[in-house]
Amino acid sequence: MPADRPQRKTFPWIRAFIGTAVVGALIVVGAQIFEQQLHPVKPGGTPPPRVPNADFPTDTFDGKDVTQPINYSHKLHAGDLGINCLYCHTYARRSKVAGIPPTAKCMGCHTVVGTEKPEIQKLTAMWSKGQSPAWKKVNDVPDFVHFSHERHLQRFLLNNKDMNIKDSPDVCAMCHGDMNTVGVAKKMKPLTMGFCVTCHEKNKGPADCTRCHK
Amino acid sequence: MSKTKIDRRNFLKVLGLGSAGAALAGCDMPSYVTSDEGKENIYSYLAPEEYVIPGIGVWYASTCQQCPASCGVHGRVREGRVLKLEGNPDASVNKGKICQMGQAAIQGHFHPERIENPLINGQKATWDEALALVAKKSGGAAWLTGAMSGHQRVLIDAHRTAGGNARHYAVEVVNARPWEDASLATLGDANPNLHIDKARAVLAVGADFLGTWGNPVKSMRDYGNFRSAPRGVLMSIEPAMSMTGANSDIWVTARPGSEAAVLMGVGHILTTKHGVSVADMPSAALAFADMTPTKVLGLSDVKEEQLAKIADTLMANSPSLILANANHDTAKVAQVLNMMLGNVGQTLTPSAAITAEALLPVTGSSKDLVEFAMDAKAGKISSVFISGTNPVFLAPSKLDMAGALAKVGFKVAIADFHDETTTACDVVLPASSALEAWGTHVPVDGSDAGEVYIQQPLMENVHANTRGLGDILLAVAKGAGVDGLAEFEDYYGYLRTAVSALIGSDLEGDWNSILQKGKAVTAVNHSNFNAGGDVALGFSEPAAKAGTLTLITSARQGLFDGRHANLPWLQEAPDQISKAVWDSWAEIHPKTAAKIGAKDGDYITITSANGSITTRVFIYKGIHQDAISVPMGRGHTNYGLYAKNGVNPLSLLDASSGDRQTTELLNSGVSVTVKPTGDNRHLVRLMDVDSQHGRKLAATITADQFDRNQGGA
Amino acid sequence: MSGPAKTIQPKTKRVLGLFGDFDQAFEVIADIRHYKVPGITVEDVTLKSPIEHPEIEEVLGERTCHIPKWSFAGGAFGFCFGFFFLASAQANFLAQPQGGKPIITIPSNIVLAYEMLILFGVLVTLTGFILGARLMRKPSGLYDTAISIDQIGIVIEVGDDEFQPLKDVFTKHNVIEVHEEALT
Amino acid sequence: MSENHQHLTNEQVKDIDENIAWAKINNDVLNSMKNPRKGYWVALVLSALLFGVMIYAEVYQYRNGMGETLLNTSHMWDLYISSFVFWIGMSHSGTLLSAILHLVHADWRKPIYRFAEAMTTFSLLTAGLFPVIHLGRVWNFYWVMPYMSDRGIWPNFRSPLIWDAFAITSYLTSSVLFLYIGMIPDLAICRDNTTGWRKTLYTFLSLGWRGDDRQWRHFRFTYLMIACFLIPLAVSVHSIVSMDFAMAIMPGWHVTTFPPYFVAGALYSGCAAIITLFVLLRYFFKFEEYMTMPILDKVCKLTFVIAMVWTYLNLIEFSAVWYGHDIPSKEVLIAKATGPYSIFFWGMMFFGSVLPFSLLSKAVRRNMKIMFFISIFLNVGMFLERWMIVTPTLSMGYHPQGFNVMWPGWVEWAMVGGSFGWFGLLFLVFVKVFPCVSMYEVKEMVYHRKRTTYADVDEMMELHSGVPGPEAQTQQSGGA
Amino acid sequence: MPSLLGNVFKGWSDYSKGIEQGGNQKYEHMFSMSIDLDKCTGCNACSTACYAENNLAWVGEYKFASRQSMHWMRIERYFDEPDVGSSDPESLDRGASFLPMMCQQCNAAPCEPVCPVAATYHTVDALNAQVYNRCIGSRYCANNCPFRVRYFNFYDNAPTAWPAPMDQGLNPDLSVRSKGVMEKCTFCIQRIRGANETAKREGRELKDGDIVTACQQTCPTSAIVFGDLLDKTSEISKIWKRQQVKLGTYKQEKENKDLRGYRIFEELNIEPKVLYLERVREV
Repeated sequence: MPADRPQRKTFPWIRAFIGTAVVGALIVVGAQIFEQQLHPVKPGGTPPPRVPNADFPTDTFDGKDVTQPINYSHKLHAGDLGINCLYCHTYARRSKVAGIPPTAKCMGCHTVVGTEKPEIQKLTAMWSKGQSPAWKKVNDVPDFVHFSHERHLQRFLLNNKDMNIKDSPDVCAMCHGDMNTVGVAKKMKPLTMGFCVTCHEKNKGPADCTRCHK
Repeated sequence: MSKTKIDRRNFLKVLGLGSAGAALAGCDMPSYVTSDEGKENIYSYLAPEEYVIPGIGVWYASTCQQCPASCGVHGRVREGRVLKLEGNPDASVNKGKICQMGQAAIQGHFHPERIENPLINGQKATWDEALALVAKKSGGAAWLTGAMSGHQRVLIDAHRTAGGNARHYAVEVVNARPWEDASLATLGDANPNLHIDKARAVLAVGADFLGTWGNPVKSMRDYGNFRSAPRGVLMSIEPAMSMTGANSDIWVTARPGSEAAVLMGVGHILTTKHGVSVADMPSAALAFADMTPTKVLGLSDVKEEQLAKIADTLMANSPSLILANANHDTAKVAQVLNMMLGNVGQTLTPSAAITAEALLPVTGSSKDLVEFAMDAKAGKISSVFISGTNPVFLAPSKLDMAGALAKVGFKVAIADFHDETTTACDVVLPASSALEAWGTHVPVDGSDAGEVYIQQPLMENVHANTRGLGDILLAVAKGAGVDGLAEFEDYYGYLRTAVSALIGSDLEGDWNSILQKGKAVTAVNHSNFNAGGDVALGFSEPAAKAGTLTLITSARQGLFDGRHANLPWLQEAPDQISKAVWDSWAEIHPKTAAKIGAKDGDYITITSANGSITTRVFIYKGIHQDAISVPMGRGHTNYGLYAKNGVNPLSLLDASSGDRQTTELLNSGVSVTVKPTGDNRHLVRLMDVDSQHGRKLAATITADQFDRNQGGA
Repeated sequence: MSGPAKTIQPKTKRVLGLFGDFDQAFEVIADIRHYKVPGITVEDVTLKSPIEHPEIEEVLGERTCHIPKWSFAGGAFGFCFGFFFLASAQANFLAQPQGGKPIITIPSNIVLAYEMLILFGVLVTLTGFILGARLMRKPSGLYDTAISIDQIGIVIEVGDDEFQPLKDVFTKHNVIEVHEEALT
Repeated sequence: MSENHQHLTNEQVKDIDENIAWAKINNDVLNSMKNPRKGYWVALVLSALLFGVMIYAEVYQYRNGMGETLLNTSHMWDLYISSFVFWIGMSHSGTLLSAILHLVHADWRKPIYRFAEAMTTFSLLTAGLFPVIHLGRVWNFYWVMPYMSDRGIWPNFRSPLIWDAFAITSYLTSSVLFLYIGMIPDLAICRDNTTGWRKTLYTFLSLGWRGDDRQWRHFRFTYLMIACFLIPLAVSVHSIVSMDFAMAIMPGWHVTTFPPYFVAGALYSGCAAIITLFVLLRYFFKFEEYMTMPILDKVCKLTFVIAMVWTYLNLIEFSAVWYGHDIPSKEVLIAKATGPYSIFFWGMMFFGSVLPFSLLSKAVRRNMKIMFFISIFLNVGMFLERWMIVTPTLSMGYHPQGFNVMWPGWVEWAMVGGSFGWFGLLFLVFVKVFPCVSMYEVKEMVYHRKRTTYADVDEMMELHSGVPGPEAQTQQSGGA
Repeated sequence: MPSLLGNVFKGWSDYSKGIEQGGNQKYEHMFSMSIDLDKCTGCNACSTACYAENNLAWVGEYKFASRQSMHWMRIERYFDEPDVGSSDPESLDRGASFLPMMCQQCNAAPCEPVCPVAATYHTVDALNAQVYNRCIGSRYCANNCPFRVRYFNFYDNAPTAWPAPMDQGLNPDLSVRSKGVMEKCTFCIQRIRGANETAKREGRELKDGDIVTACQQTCPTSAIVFGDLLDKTSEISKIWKRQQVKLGTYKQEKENKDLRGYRIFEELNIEPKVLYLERVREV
């Protein structure tokens, strides 16, 4: 019988399905990459700071470099000089916002210290003109999230029996990463809802939407 | 003192504007869009005081300027912005409560249509130019203001005396003038101290004390106690339902202008049926005897049983209080009844004004408005300062206020918004809002608290180039060469010294506590009633005969006399009675509607001798058949984007007619003719139903099954 | 699918006979059933038909089909999975949005589990169908488009000397054409 | 549609001409996929245009906000949800015809069930649009899906809307599979008779079908099982849709008889839609010999029966409300009949309950043109029914402050119209690409009927064919 | 989420029971409000205060006409009184009845179970919370609300409602709602949270009077009382006790008939938490 009937050759099932699988995989991977673009979360990363009675996610985030009106270095002040976070960001323990230190506080030292540096002269010029530098927000949450620095400091630092006020860098590092290592401030933790929720879950934080979303 | 000033300035430095602005991004964006780094700016303080913490609101005391009552308020300040006003518990006038107009002050403060720069003939100018011009041309200027008190008034008087003592016209169309007049005539005290809370029964005759009469917040606070056990009974007699009427247990509608007759009818029944003696007031007794129920019926359509019911309630619940503002006659009858029923001394006590007369309030009247127009027409006024009032809008068209102003040589407006008047003025000086300015105010309540309320800025000027009223007055006064002011560089300095003089202290310790409380307490001199003696009661029959329509320009809390028409919050707050928003309407009785053939939402043209307005009808039973009521406040021609709708019933009024003694416009009926234009548009209201459809929503309990003394519990 | 050979003889070729009249085909099968062809039993017969008619399968005798088992398994799994998936989701929901109501709400979960039952039932049935019917594999080459029109085909694997008698049976019941292919 | 007057005698009695050659069946169906009548293309363009309008409306609404629909504080739902329910209802036709009639061995379904199932699938796809476009924040619609996120939040599984999501997903999947599996043998036929991309497509889809008895056997069981799954699913889907309302406390919605009422309504509108498409396809693809008068006749009778069921349930709903004497519900009922929406209410009653009586006349049942319009009116009635379920309740409710009358804005009407375009587009493309008459089953039908019409039934046949004899033919035509 | 099934079996007995059978959820507070209709003068102060406090957008005449307005606190006015009988057919012989209507924060709220994404739910303060950023705008909740007190952002109201510099007056303590989101009275949740934080800061329990809602604070006649029902000493719980109104029941048995307390639509068994005191009428 004629062996070359068209029906004899069969459809390449294997290839067809492998192809489909590959396309699907590509889509999934692409979505993942896109997601990464949106908020790159690297699990692991920096070693967790030493905060007793607390357990929190160690995800990190490599934020972009922001140019600030004054090239302020956290590494220098907090890291090398060892100034306590709460010395400048003193509002953090009393208000929902940590706040930028008032210019007067900067001038407290810089009327005498480092006056020759150009950045300091910039600051002094502004101070004498009575205007305050327009800092760029780095660590920000959406406007429908009402985060309170005060509550978190109380929980992890002030009411934490094993903690001393001078350990504040470790507590701040929970959400801001190790600021002692960076120069100009940089976003080092994802600060996404997943990040918050994981920590709230681990530390028995309030699980009530309206605590943060009002 | 200048030190405090610097600190305040620093404290008030506006910072972090981004935060509120960015809030507009709202929730529809995924978090990683709005929380992206480097998108928002954040400013730091320069050198804040230690109690200033971003993110935590601080409350500052000040004084509300939304209506002449001048309640004390607390303003919540955060990041240098005032966000919310609440009543000041230390202010004995309002004790921590304010009305919707006070709540809406914030919106006026942040309003996008504020005047930002001085204007000369409509052209932008600098302060120096403007003030120089004013100083040059405003010799012997008259003053046309709203109700005025405190040191602003002092400065104005100083300016007037310096320049030939021109007259100070104080214009308030919504006022208590008939009541004050009558009280002065009968009790010898223009502004007796009312104790609504102490009364067991209150009869209000055209005195809308829950709405706009006197200090509504004070009255409402007292009303709250009045209603709590033992519960008092509220009655009112009026042609069209007011807010007071809407809360009355017994509401009697009378033909416009016949309220005095009704009250006399009540007196008649009190004397005849209940045998209350009026021996010491023979002519009053005569008047009562003359006003028989049948006569009352003929005059006012009020039936005898209604009169009897009122009289019985007054007798049953003593002490009572009878308030009347319909017109002079009515108010007089009311006071006579108060004396007869022995309310004087119990619910009416002598007022106690502060000793510093110079600060006492100038209560406005519409009489001044009329007279200003007359004088201006007669060319008696060379130049005038206009502040806190809008004569062109308020004046009936017959007065031709625009024309009158044209006759005035030089006109200076001190205003924070453009309105019909500022456009007619040569120079406009931009005043900062009441929440940005210093000032002192003396409330118009007769209480013996002796309080002078401090108005202090709650934040830095929104528009840098505006100045507080006080500062402007000071500058003007200086320009006019008033002596003794040179030492003060600004009004704050003047005020501080003035207040220290007032309370006789150098203020070193007290000033902060004064600012905290928002008031300075000073000495008062107590007066006494010189009651007794005969009172002649007159009654002039209303011009409008039965069957003809009389226009009532009712005032409502909210837009008030029209000064708040540019505040969307108040435009959108439904009217208390008709629940209509954003537009004017005319209230008529169903029978009247049937007569003129109008149904809900029909446009009708209301025509008086002085012109005509066209608006939609709202048909309900809370109005007399011979009355048509158009609430005032809307119908601005030049008051910004939000005040375009509606009509202005004041324009129809007849300046010459009006109350016999006080010639007050507000309650003067003007007879009108009405006819539908034929077109109809649904009147925009909060709710189109007036009935509860049998649902138990606003449930009621009848007084007989209600335990009056337990307060229902 | 061809059953175990009843004879020792090795099967060498596969034969397809096409018939126009279905009754003829039935009779061929009937013959085979009555062992008219030595060494060939009805289990060896594969029928290729354009339509589904239960009658013929009766002739072919009982042949297995496990679809119902598949469906049952799928449905059962779907229900349990559905219920516990929802329950665990509710139990792990951070903000328990229940206002004093039970957190794991039986009635609603039953409704949803019911839907899952059907969904998984259908899906697993489909899988069972594809596997059981040996779809999506390399089929025997013996196929003719005529089968998809109106002819019925009988496929039988035969040994060398069974071929002729079978062909005779075919021709007796006037077969239209006969294809054959060698088994490799 | 006038060539159906050729051989009337045949058409009066026979669902199909048994002597038709099987090759002809193949050719007719395969040709239908190549060259339809002009009307087909007209319909296609029309649908495309309507769909375009829908796209425009959606973009407009997305830009300016939901307010453009003139919805308001009392009327939070309106035409969108009505159309959602309407389209879900449509989808029940396929299940009815293929699954239920399959189980009861009504073989006259065979020529027409294919497009009915296609209708099921595509009206589901259409219905699925509405819950999405009526969302205030469309871009977050996927939050109703129970997926695991690092935020630790889930949908609220107590919400009937979530039940909808589940039910519709499973219904869509199942009905697509049902449609597909039933099509496999036909796809094999197409595979054998086409070339080019079509061949590739059909080869892929027919999964290597060879018509072995093993394949047929498994096929039969699979088809049966899925049919069994599908019937309860269809019922559950529409009762869940009805729970969107019945679970609410609003007067006029909180009605216990809603689930059966909705299901009946669904079958009703489904049947009506089948008639419409029956007429259209018969015309487009010259299917006069397969979609015959007697079959239409049977469908019409079926429609009439269901219409009566629906009417009955409608009436008991009214009486339940009336004698239940819950004042707000009663007010809503009265408002329906007398209020601003009364004209639509009575329109629904007429089209839904009165018009079906015309189906009692044989002349009407067998007149294509008339049936076409009647079926459309029946569906108008059913659309009004859904609208009258949603809107009057919202215009009354409990709280007098919320009483108001609201008329949909152009956006909503555009969306509703556009949904028909979207449905038409999908359906017409489908019938062009896939055989919309089941060839192999028509063959079975012919095969069995032929045997029964012959006198000499051999014992094998007597043993195995469950098909009734010739004289049973005529009374069998009541639908199984 | 770790331990998916673990929680189910661990907490099954809790999770499958409601609060009335000692189920999972324990209330920390139960905030409630009472409004004395005999004191309410319908002056709108509360309504405007709510606009100022809660960033409510005003919508203008056109949108108001199509009933798309945003007043969380609305004052309704009725002229008929079923309980007292109709007034004089010719003209009214008594005033109107005013009814402040806001979200009643029902304990068995019909809006909660129907939200597909759990954007509205019951907090541990027994508040009927609305999470704006979770809401997808299916509007089912509003359909199911017998009080019609849920308001939907049909448009992006912010730009028209707060033209610069009006946006400087926005309250930063709560979000500005954007297009497509449902919103409603929250009992001033930002004030509640604020008071909570102050109490924590001072290391004490929340006490009666710490929390004052905007409407209560401004109400000139003090008709509104707000507080925590679980705190037996609070004024609000005294009022509920005095009025002999029980929260969980839909049929109140009272001894003396002069008690004025009632809840609107309590017969629907939705447990509203706003207690109204009847208006008194002299007849």
